[in-house]
Amino acid sequence: MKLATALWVLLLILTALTTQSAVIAAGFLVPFVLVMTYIKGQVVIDHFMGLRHATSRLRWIVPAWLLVVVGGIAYTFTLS
Amino acid sequence: MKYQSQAVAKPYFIAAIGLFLGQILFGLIMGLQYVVGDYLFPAIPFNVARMVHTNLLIVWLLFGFMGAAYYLIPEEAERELFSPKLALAMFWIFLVAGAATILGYLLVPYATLAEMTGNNILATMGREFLEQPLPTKVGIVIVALAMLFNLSMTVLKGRKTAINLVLLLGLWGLAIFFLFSFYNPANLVKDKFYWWWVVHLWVEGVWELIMGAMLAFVLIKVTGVDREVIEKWLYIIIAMALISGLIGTGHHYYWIGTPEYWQWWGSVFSAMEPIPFFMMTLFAFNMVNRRRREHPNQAAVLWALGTGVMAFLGAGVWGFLHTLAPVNFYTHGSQITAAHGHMAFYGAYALVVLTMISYTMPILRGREANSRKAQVVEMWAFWLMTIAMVFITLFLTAAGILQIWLQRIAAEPMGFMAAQDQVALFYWMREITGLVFFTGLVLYIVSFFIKGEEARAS
Amino acid sequence: MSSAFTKSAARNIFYGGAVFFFLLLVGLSFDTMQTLPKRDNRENLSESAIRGKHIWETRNCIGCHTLLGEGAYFAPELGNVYTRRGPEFIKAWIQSQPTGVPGRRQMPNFNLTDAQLNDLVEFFKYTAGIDTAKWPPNVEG
Amino acid sequence: MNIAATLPASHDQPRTLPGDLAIWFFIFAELLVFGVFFLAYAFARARNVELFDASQLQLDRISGAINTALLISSSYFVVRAVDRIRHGASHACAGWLVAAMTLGGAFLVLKLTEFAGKFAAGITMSTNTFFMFYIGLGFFHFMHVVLGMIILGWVAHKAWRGGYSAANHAGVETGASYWHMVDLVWIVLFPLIYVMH
Repeated sequence: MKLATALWVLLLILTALTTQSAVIAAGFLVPFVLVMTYIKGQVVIDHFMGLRHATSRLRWIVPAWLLVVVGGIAYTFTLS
Repeated sequence: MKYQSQAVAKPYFIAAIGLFLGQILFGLIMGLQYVVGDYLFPAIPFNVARMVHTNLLIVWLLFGFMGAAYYLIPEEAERELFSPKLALAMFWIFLVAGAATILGYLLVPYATLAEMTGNNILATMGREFLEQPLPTKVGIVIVALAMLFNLSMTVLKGRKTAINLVLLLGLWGLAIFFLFSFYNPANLVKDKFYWWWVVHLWVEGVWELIMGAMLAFVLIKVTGVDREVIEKWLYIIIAMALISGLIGTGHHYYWIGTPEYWQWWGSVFSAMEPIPFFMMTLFAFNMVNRRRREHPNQAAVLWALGTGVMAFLGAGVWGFLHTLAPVNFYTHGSQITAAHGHMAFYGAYALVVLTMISYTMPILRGREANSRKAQVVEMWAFWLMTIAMVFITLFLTAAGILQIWLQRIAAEPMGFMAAQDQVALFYWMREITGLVFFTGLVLYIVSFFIKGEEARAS
Repeated sequence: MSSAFTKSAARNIFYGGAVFFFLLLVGLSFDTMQTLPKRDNRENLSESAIRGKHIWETRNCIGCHTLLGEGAYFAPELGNVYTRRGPEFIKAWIQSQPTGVPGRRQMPNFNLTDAQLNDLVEFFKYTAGIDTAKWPPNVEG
Repeated sequence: MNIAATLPASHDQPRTLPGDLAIWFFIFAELLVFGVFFLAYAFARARNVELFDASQLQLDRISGAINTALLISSSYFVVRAVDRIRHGASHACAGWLVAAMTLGGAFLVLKLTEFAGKFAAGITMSTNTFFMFYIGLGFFHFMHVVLGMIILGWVAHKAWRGGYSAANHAGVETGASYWHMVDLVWIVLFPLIYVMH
């Protein structure tokens, strides 16, 4: 549970960073926030949902979902 | 047949097949009117033929559902039907009401029929698929409620399985959502909005529960796979059907005056609607592959697998083709819709009723399965009808694409009738394929009269 | 170790999911009803147009035509027919049916009175004023 | 706390997906819907950047951030609850679940305040495409929080009455998995709609 607690604190810090990042330089904002989001999502998937230790053949779906969504969002921000 | 009262299913199934034949005959008339415009005019104008065609479809499917329920529920509940007499009485009421309605369409001008049947008291007629006169609509409600009372009492006093609960829930939903057919506001947008609460919430909602339950029942019987396995997959599949299908109603709310956010909601959710159908296909094949016995009725197995595949193609794939709002902007109200409608109704609902009939009819007639000879003919009927339906769908799709191009996309858009003339070739091909379908149906009926030694489990 | 997959969990998901998404549908429908006054042209739904809708229904026009894309696909779209043809053409057309041209699609003559024709045209006028998110793609429907 | 308790139980025995497989079908379907909506938002935004950026300025980012913290914390509490039941501590499990639900309730209150402000300003789903997503997706997620709380409440009730044990607690994991999904979706939704521009 120490790990979970540490990760919880980490998630809160990353959230604060995400929120504050809105005031930092515009060009840097999107990649920074997306990386934060990806890390947060992966932490929740691996350690909170517990998929890191799952043995099912279906366990790749959730991380793949996160990758596709974050990747897709990143792509659309290169369009404009 | 385990319980005597299951026998009430038989007249329902016979009526269903008879009305099915009528539906196809009127379909052929309409198909010909598409290319020979004045065929049978003014005796049977197109709108009358279409009304008969679609209403017969609905009524025979309802007969099929009811018959299936009267067979399935006692067997699952492990007790006799609450009241076989009530079920039989409802059969005759429904048959007479249905026949009178069809005769009314054919013999009396629709406006006169409306006046005669009290449409001025409560105007409900003249809307697609809900053309029935007020007394018929009330009759449908009464028949449905009597049936639900009968079946619910049976289940309440008997064993409650996933299959009979899901079937019962589907039938209750069918009756409840039909009540929206009595609501016909003058405001056209509201009229259309709630009209879909009957039509969509039937075919992409509660009917899928009925279909799932019937398919699961037949699969348990013909494969011998553990009920526990089949029932939990049934729950997951129908859960997916409702998750995608309920908000999927939005794919009808793109262009009828409803807010534009439906374009997003409808597109996202209806894009998921193929998933439950795909799962159903996998489910059917999986269960057959895991079968613990070779059931002597191989025709029923074929119909069941056919239901899975054709429902996925017709409802899933052909639905998805034009469900996204940017695509639907061009395809809405074209022959593409007709293509999808044909294969979806055949694949999902006609086939599941025929599956049920194929499995139960031999038992109702006192044997586990028909003779090999009869089954071979029945399978031929399956293939003829199914392949014909695939081609009808393909030709209508081709007609639709060409129609859309000429009428809606081309730099110099053509008028409706001019575009129709350009696609006439596809309509001819559709009509010829329709004759093949009809041949298949005749063969199907013939198969009931072929005797021979009863097939045994191998 | 095989994955836990129980019928009771599957059942709960079915019932829960069905109720959840039905409530969502009700919620969206509620919002739709709030928004409709801005889109459904109800201010032009005159007594005459209401009578026209009744005529539209009791002649089973939907059995051949589409209205806002819904109906049969045997005859032209009529949701925008008021824009496409105008009132006089519509009336003259209805009165001149059937054309009787051999082999062509035929429309019955419904023997409508002048007042009924006016009501029907009023209904088409009201329909053409509904905000359909720019559908159909062009005036041909 | 003994040594076994400090290690995740999963190290002892290989496990399949936590909880009942049935909930995972539901989770996958929900993720698919949310995923498609997120991408739809992103592509719609790319085609209308000015409108989205201007509309986004009307959102209360701090409220969104607090809500993120609330959901993350409640997710963490649920992890604690699962850990407790693995040791057979039913009442502690129920306690952590109630704590998680309390934070979920706070999320709902804050979200409602946010929506009330928007509605008072006359903003609806039909205002523009940005607000269609903000209100529609927000409300959709809101309903998921409500459903998640119902599930957690049910699990907590059963746990309190001793319905689960160290050996048999799949029900807790099932509820927990759903709640983490609700959290995961919000973790993407918050930066996407409130922050990135």
